[in-house]
Amino acid sequence: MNVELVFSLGLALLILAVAGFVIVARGSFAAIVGFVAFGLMLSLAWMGLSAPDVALTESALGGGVTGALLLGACARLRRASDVEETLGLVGRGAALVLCLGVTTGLVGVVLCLPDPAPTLAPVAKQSLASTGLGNAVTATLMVYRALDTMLEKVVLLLALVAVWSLAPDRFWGGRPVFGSRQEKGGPLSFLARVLIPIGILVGIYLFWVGADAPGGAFAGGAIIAAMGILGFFAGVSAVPAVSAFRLRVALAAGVAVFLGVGLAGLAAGTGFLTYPENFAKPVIVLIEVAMTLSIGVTLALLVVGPPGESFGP
Amino acid sequence: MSVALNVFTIAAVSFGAFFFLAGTVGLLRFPDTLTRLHALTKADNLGLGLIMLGLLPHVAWPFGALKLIAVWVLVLVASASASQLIARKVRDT
Amino acid sequence: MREFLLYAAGFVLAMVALGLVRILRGPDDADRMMAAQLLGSGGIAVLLLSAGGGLPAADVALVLALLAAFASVAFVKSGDVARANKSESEEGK
Amino acid sequence: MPPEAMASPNAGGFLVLALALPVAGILLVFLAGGRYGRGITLALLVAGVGIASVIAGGVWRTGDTVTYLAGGWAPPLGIKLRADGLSAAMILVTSVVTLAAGLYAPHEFRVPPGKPETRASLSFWVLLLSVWAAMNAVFLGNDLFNLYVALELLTFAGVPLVCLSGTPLTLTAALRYLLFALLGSALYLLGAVLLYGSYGTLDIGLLAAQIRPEPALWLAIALMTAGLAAKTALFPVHIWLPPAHSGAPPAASALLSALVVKGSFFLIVRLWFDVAPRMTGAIAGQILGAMGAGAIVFGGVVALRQARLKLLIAYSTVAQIGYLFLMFPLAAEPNALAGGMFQAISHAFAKAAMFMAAGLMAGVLGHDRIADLSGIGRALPITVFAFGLAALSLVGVPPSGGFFTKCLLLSASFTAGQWWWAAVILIGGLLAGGYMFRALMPALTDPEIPLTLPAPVSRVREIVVLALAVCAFLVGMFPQKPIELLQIGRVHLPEVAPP
Amino acid sequence: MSIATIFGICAACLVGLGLYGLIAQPQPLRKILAFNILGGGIFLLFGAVARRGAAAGMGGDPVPQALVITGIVVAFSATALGVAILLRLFEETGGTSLRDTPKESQSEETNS
Repeated sequence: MNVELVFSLGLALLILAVAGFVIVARGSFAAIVGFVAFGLMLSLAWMGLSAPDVALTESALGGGVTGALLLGACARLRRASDVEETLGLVGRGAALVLCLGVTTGLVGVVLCLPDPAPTLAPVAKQSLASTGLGNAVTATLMVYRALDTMLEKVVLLLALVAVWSLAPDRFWGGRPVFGSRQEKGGPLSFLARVLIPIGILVGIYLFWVGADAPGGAFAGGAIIAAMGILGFFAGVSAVPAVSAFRLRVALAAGVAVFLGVGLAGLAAGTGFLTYPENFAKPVIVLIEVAMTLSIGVTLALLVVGPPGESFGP
Repeated sequence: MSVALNVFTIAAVSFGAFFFLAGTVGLLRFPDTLTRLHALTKADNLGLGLIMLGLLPHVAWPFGALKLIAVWVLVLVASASASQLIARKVRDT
Repeated sequence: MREFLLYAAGFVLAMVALGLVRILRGPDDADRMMAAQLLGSGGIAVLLLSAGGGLPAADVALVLALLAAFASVAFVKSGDVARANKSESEEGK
Repeated sequence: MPPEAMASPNAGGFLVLALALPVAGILLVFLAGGRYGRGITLALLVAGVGIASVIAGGVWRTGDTVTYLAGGWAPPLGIKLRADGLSAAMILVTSVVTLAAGLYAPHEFRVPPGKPETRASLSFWVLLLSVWAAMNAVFLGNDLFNLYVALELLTFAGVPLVCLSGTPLTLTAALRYLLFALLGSALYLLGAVLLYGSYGTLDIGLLAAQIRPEPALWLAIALMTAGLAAKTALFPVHIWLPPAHSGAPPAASALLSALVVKGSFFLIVRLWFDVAPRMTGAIAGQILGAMGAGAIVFGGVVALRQARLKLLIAYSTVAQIGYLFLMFPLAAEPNALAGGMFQAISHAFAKAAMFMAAGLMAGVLGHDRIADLSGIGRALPITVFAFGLAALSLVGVPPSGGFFTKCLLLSASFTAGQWWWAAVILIGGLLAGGYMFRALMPALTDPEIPLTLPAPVSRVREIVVLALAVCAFLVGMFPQKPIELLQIGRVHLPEVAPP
Repeated sequence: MSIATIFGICAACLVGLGLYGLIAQPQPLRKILAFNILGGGIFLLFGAVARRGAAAGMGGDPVPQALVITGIVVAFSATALGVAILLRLFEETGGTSLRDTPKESQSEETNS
């Protein structure tokens, strides 16, 4: 066994240990901190699997933004007064047997996967020339399987509507309550002032290089979202009211441009979600600009939650 | 030349790794929260800095190097602010 | 050289993993948060070492560095939000 | 551009429109605000019924499937949309039921004058359009990951519909529903990953050509079926359904019970009949059938004992879902698939009608306690008549859709020599008769004090309910055409099983 | 033993862990965490499949990698929705139990 394998093995064991801790830990807070660690180590695993695009998205979303979301929830639920009945011993035993069975089956299948592995890498690479892109992952997301990506953007928008629908009626149209506004100066405001401009720059950079190198709209959008949340935390930027028209436009832009380009192709006779020959790349970049914006705003607002403050001056 | 650079890398990375060892020992062994915080920030800043320094000769010039330096500066800012925030929280409660 | 960097990566990873025992032991939530903070910078070191400073790894490291303080900030500030909400609802009553 | 890009440009474009129209609607309502939700949605739904008719007509005329390559990229790299007889029929049913829910609903989700928008109005119209979009995506998708996204769209549309009112009971129900749904889609995705790892494609047609009987396939099918069954609320993982479906507003309950559970069910059909036909084994089929039988008996017995009308209807859904799964042990019989899909269609109409009718009754009475329904038959004759008509269809009285369903399933079980399913079908019919009788009897009696309506009930809403109930009845009167439509595109027609 | 196999087996164990947590943990917040572990395992398995498909000068099959990115975002949205429902439930009742509140579910309890 060479060093790389040993390193991967160690990383895999560590991931399992942390995941096991997240599942069985006594306190919710400890479990969530464990989950943040889990997300970070998963990004390392993605690098080990030669998937830098995934590693970028996972490192931004997996530990960072999800961690913030869960830590916030944990803090609010701290006063929950529940007497939780755990599953009985028999129930837990049955669950254990079931999960062991599934794991054993999966391990068996993993060990017996066909060799050589079936792969779409050659055909994806071959078709890359006609897309004008250099990154096959971005090409898959934006060209080969653009329909999936568009529908997934609808899912994201829908998730936000769903979260908003949980607001008490009297708060509708108002702003979500998040962060604190009293603090000026102090370490947080310093951090926000330094990090946010750099972060937004990095987000735009990631989206921009995504056409040819690891990156793309998802990683860029997630970073921008994280910076937005940081701004809300520090009170340097105000959480927008859910009824603000400009906010709605920013949220809908990604799907709207995607759908518009798709329908334009249908109207032009080349087909839904086809891109004009020779202009493929600029059009894709246009969609990605809108998507990065929408993803960033949507993810940030998903963390912020439903409106909790009345609309008005 | 390359031998000298390799020796430099090995030395710097080893030192950096040592600081991580120190940070972990501090985090585990020191008696109370604030001293543990102190040990941790030292490891963060110095350990990572030395490792970056060691890696510098091996990355593409200039963008790779600039990125590494940017990463280090960002971690410095982050860990300084985070430890202050945590310290305040410990003090307040 | 690549082997040495991988060894170093493994070492730092082991150190960081040891630090994670703090999440287990606590005793304070702040201690748990610090372990995550150490893992943040340690993870960046591991990432860069194991990739030998390659460019995609540097980008991932940049993202991790940007978010290094994120969890700590959320930890400190969400307590405030919860408290603010509580006082608000009590005023309402 | 690959040459297949323009395979069938005319009808194929309508497949895209069936997806694009509701998505465009979501964007428009989201941007324009809840005040315009009703107008936009109803206009698009009318167009949607037209589009669905064109697709169904195209499939019917040519006797062949309609396909479209999204972006012009052929599978395995790209995504193909495909409408066969099953999808054509289901798209049409979906658009009609959604339109009915849209026409029925405005009274609950109106924006009062002077207010720019209310929470419920924006949420409801966006969610209704999303259910429509997700159902169309489920029926038209031919790629397992594309279907995963569609399935998640369905989850995210269904869960908030449950807790639109925001009461603790509905929130608990929604949370439980969400957890089951997430587990279900996770297991489905896990199976899809195994299939990709083994065969290097996610396209249903290509998979069907490549699969081999091996552990990876069996594990994948088992995981996916289990996950989808949890989302369909098949007994014994049905526990999330009754509180969720009975707690939602009536229009939402109708959508959830009539359509949303059918989405995940439809994917099981795709899996068993299109991805891996005749590969799933007799035992697996018997297990699914047994769970279906359990659902029929359990759902029926529990429905008999409900004190509240909406809960009774919800438990009836649990029972009716059971019939859907009787087709899997009988998969070798051509009648079984037709019977199951017929059940999906007639139950969609009947259950939508019943939830909406129950909503109207509860609106008048202020409660839905079965014991105190007396007098409602005189006060709302059309509504109660519609409820009864839909109930007759569920019970299986000729010539309703439910009767025809049971005929098909009975004949399939006798020709297959598996008479025990026939027994279950008959018991289920008796139970349904019992609980529907229990629900209707008090409604038809006269109370001591005559019931006075607090406010006149909208005639439009009553007619919508009646129309749905009549649809549930009528599909059984002209069964031949729908059955022929359902058979179109069955590449793997079941062979006659050896005696 | 290759890197793909190591992480494939790791992913299989993660799926088991997540599944167990989702079934056995009583608190909704912990169930949501377990769902994320389960999702991480499924995505990692897809990543292992992608790594095995390395060809044509690419370190992995780009199609599964792209699908995983889509999946991560969907899983995040699901987590956000779950947390939002949970918080609202807590605001309404002061608890986060998944059990039915006793008053309104009597008919159900006695029957099932």
